[in-house]
Amino acid sequence: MAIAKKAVVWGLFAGGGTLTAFIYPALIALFLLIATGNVPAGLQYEQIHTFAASWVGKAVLFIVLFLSLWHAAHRLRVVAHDFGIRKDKLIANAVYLVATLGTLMTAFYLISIS
Amino acid sequence: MSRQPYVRPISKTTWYMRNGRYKIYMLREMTSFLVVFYTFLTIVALSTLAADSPAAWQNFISSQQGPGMVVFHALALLYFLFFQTFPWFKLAPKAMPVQIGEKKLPGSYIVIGHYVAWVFISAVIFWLAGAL
Amino acid sequence: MKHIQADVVIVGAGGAGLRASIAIAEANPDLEVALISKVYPMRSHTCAAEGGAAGVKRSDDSLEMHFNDTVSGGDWLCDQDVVEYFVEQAPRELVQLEHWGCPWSRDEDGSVAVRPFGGMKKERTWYAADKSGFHILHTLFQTSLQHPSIKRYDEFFALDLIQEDGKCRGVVALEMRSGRYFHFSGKAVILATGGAGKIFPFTTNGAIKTGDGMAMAYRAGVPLKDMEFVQYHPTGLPGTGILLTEGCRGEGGVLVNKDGYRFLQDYDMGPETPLGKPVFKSMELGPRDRLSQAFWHEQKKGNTVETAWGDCVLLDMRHLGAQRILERLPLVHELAKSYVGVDMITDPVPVRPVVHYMMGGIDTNINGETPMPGLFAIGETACGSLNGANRLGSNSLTELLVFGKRAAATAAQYAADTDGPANQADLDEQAEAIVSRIRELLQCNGDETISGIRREMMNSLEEGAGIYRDEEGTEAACKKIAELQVRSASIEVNDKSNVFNTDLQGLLELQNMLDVAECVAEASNARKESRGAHQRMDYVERDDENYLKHSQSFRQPGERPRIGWLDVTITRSQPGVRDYSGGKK
Amino acid sequence: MEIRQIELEVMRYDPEKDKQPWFQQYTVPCQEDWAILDALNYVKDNLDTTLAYRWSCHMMVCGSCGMMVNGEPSLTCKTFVRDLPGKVRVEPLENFPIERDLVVVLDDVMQKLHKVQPYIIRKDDPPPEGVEYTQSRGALAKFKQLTMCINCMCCYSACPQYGLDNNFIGPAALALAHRYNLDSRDQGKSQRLDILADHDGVWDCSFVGACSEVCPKHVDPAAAIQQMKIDGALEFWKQKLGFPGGES
Ligand SMILES: Cc1cc2nc3c(=O)[nH]c(=O)nc-3n(C[C@H](O)[C@H](O)[C@H](O)COP(=O)(O)OP(=O)(O)OC[C@H]3O[C@@H](n4cnc5c(N)ncnc54)[C@H](O)[C@@H]3O)c2cc1C
Ligand code: SF4
Ligand code: F3S
Ligand code: FES
Repeated sequence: MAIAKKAVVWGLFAGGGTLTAFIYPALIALFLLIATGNVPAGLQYEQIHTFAASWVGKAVLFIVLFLSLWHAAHRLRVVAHDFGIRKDKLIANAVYLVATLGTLMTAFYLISIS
Repeated sequence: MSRQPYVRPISKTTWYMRNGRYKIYMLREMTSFLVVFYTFLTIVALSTLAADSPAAWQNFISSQQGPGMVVFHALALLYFLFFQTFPWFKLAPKAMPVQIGEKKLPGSYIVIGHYVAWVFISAVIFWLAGAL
Repeated sequence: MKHIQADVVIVGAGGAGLRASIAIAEANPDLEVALISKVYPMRSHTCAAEGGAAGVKRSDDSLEMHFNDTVSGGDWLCDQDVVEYFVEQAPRELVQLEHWGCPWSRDEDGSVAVRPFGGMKKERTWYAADKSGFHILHTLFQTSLQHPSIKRYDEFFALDLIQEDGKCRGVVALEMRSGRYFHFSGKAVILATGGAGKIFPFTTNGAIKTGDGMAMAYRAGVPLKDMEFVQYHPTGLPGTGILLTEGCRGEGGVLVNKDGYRFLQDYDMGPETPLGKPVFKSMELGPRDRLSQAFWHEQKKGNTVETAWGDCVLLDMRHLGAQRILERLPLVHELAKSYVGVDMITDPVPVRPVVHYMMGGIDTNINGETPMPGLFAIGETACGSLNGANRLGSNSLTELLVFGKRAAATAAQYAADTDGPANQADLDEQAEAIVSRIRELLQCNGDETISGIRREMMNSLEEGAGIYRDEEGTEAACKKIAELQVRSASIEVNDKSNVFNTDLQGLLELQNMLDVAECVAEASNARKESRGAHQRMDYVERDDENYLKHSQSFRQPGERPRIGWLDVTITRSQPGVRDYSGGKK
Repeated sequence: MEIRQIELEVMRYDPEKDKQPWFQQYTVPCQEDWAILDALNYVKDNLDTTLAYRWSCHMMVCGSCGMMVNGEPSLTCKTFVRDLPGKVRVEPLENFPIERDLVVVLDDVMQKLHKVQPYIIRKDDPPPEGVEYTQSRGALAKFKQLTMCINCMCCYSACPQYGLDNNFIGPAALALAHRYNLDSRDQGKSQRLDILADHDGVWDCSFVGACSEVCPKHVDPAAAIQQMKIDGALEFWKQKLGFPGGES
């Protein structure tokens, strides 16, 4: 017997969970600010573009989005299971595919920002 | 054979209705929908930056405004705090206990440490975003 | 009936049975061991032992001292060759447990810690907080899992022994979950079924301690030895009888009466020792028999505290402080809080003596051999005469290990040297007869009840064979038990189910208890002296001339048992005075 | 002592008579300091000798008296009448097949306890006979809490993942494995992780946490399992990257 590959996705899940717990409240709060019409200065096009174009910015954004995607993907797989959907293989393929797509999109957009 | 063990049926789809503990757990797990939502929302925002178009960014920002969105984000924030952030902090010492010498560091210290870090990180994000 | 063939059949999977099974599996993995237990192994009552296990550890201690403490503690009724072997093997066995993973408490330097115990001259009790027996049992159980030659039969109730030409050949057992009967054939049978405290109304013993093994051996013609010696533990919680370990006193807890006076000094165990500084073998660290007897006198003098559960004295631990109590005695702290609502950190706990341990049991020698070839016995169910007239606290757990291993070796050798039965058909017939007896029980009707007869048995023993005894009382108890034996034939088993029939099990256990109770009462009646745990008000002195002997109770179907006497083996310690004044006298 | 009447609603099932379980009512005059187990014993001795249930020690240490009390997996010798309403429902532990009345079938969990190799595994020789290992108090404190498990199986009864899929090794057995993994005398961690971190092992736990909430001995199997997930993930990479499977 050997350690299942789940070890890998679980690692991403745990890392992503910690990250979202720390960061997503602030992220949601920013969207809330935007929704109220008080767009903060840092979220003006110039500033945010500069940030996303920097290597640090790219790295931060990539890690956050990547881990969050995989965190959510793994949890959704469990949620499906908990709701009684017992096609685990299919569900796993679906959620991880979406996470992969999201990851690729993130990478593609980040690379294109210059 | 006289034995005939009785297996109590358990519903694969509604088992979590049985007690409050399970319901809270399910609510916790479903925060993943929010994570998906906000992650992709952010990716959409990135796409406008990638397109190198201030107008597209502005469009995106405008599309996110309005009372409906305020209510939605406010509720999402509360839900997320109470079912993802706080539980995650609460459970953190279980996954990574800290032992110094003979004594386990009380879990509450680790939890408090998480809250402090969280406030700090949030402050940094707001500061970066120019909201502070 | 299902037939199971094994080389060695072990009945009982407590500390003793598990230790023996591992010993056999280690020595010879080709020998098939059938390990039968009426409960899952980790439910065995060894789990309840709190205080610890004795074995010489410190350099200021010696085998000689452990020997002397044990022999004088046992009021010279110990077989001294047995004690010699025991003290010598004890440390090795305790280290063996350590190698198997037992979470013994540790000293600063990382070596195993030892604590003082009643009747001991030095700290030599190895402990794992106050759950020593629990950890020993689980360590043994978990260790046993790696041996495929040990086949477990959990929740099988052993009924009776099978014999051929006076040799033990196996045992019949009932599978509780199915109601099926199993015939276990073995070249050697080891009984490790534990004690029989449940014959008394107020005991630290669990529900399973009904003396089944003793009764099985007794019915098969094997004598029970020294049955008059029943140990009362001085500190049981009133109501439930839950034990507060001797470790409480070892750590420095003191016993006071209703006036807050440390009454033990009035009973030859003084002078008073400073609070929180216990002195070996004096005051609270006197032996159990003396402490329990002191309670009895205090009660007679009206010095006890009245509680909702009857008369008590108080165990005061407050001066130990919260930290020490919570670190060393977490379980008893919780038990006292839950069951009598007292927090021992802030208040003294009401306690009273409670039946705890049977010094007597199936007659065995140093090898665990009974007089019946092929039948062995170990643990509390056996009487290998280590404990004499009064067991020293913490010697029993070690006894399970030392003699569990030794008896296993003897039994394995015996099994290897012995041929199969000459006449299998005859054995099968015996097995059928045992099963028919049980089937008949199920057909009985009458208006007696299990709980009714049990209550009468307990009360008559408490009255007639309690802490203090006299002729009148023991006679009455003997008669009462004989009467109950007869009346128990008209108990109706209401439950007719084959599946997990605890009603039937209750009746079988009651019958076993009656057999054991009979021996306790008769042997108490026969021993006309006072020694250790056996105190006669009509014969207050120890009488070495006539009674430096083991009693043996032989069953005589339909009659009262015959009591025989057996010499005590003395090697180097002649009977002397038991001095518990801490050497002050 | 005060006597309080309790309506005890007990699940009954006799496979030789009943198609499915049903409830029987008993009125039990309880003393104020009684545990539910005492009430059951009262029923057994005075009202109905056919009631089947397991118990032995009556001191929270043998682990045999686990049952559902008002829907919560509990040790009945540790659950006191004084803390309960006047009507108490007692059922056999959930997530296990019912053998008879309050007695459940434990074969599955017994096998699981076996499967996780709960004994000291050594690569090096142990110290010679009669010589103990040294183990600092700190090293003992690392796994001490995990040795407290009495195998009452309340945690299995509380764990929905075990209820939904019995292949999951489950809380107590995993906690037991972790106990040995953390023991400074043991060297079998990587060998054990091969079993524990395989399918049906730690990954099937979704950290519901109910196991720890009901555990009468505060073993906290949920924590042990999460720690093992971290160990498993590290071990996975260690093996993938070809580090020798040493001890950490
Ligand atoms: C509360 C308490 C505290 C104690 N503290 C200490 C202490 O600190 N130090 C110390 O040295 N000693 C202590 N003792 C004494 C010691 O624990 C016991 O004497 C010892 O554990 C007995 O072990 P055993 O293996 O002989 O029997 P048990 O552990 O009682 O095991 C008996 C086994 O036999 C089986 N069995 C019985 N009848 C049948 C049957 N009919 N069919 C099949 N199987 C059967 C049972 O299932 C069980 O597995 C204490 C005792 C008690 C009660
Ligand atoms: S972990 Fe707790 S609940 Fe589970 S079996 Fe052990 S003691 Fe019982
Ligand atoms: S309840 Fe079950 S899912 Fe995990 S945390 Fe406990 S084992
Ligand atoms: S009866 Fe032993 S734990 Fe409850």
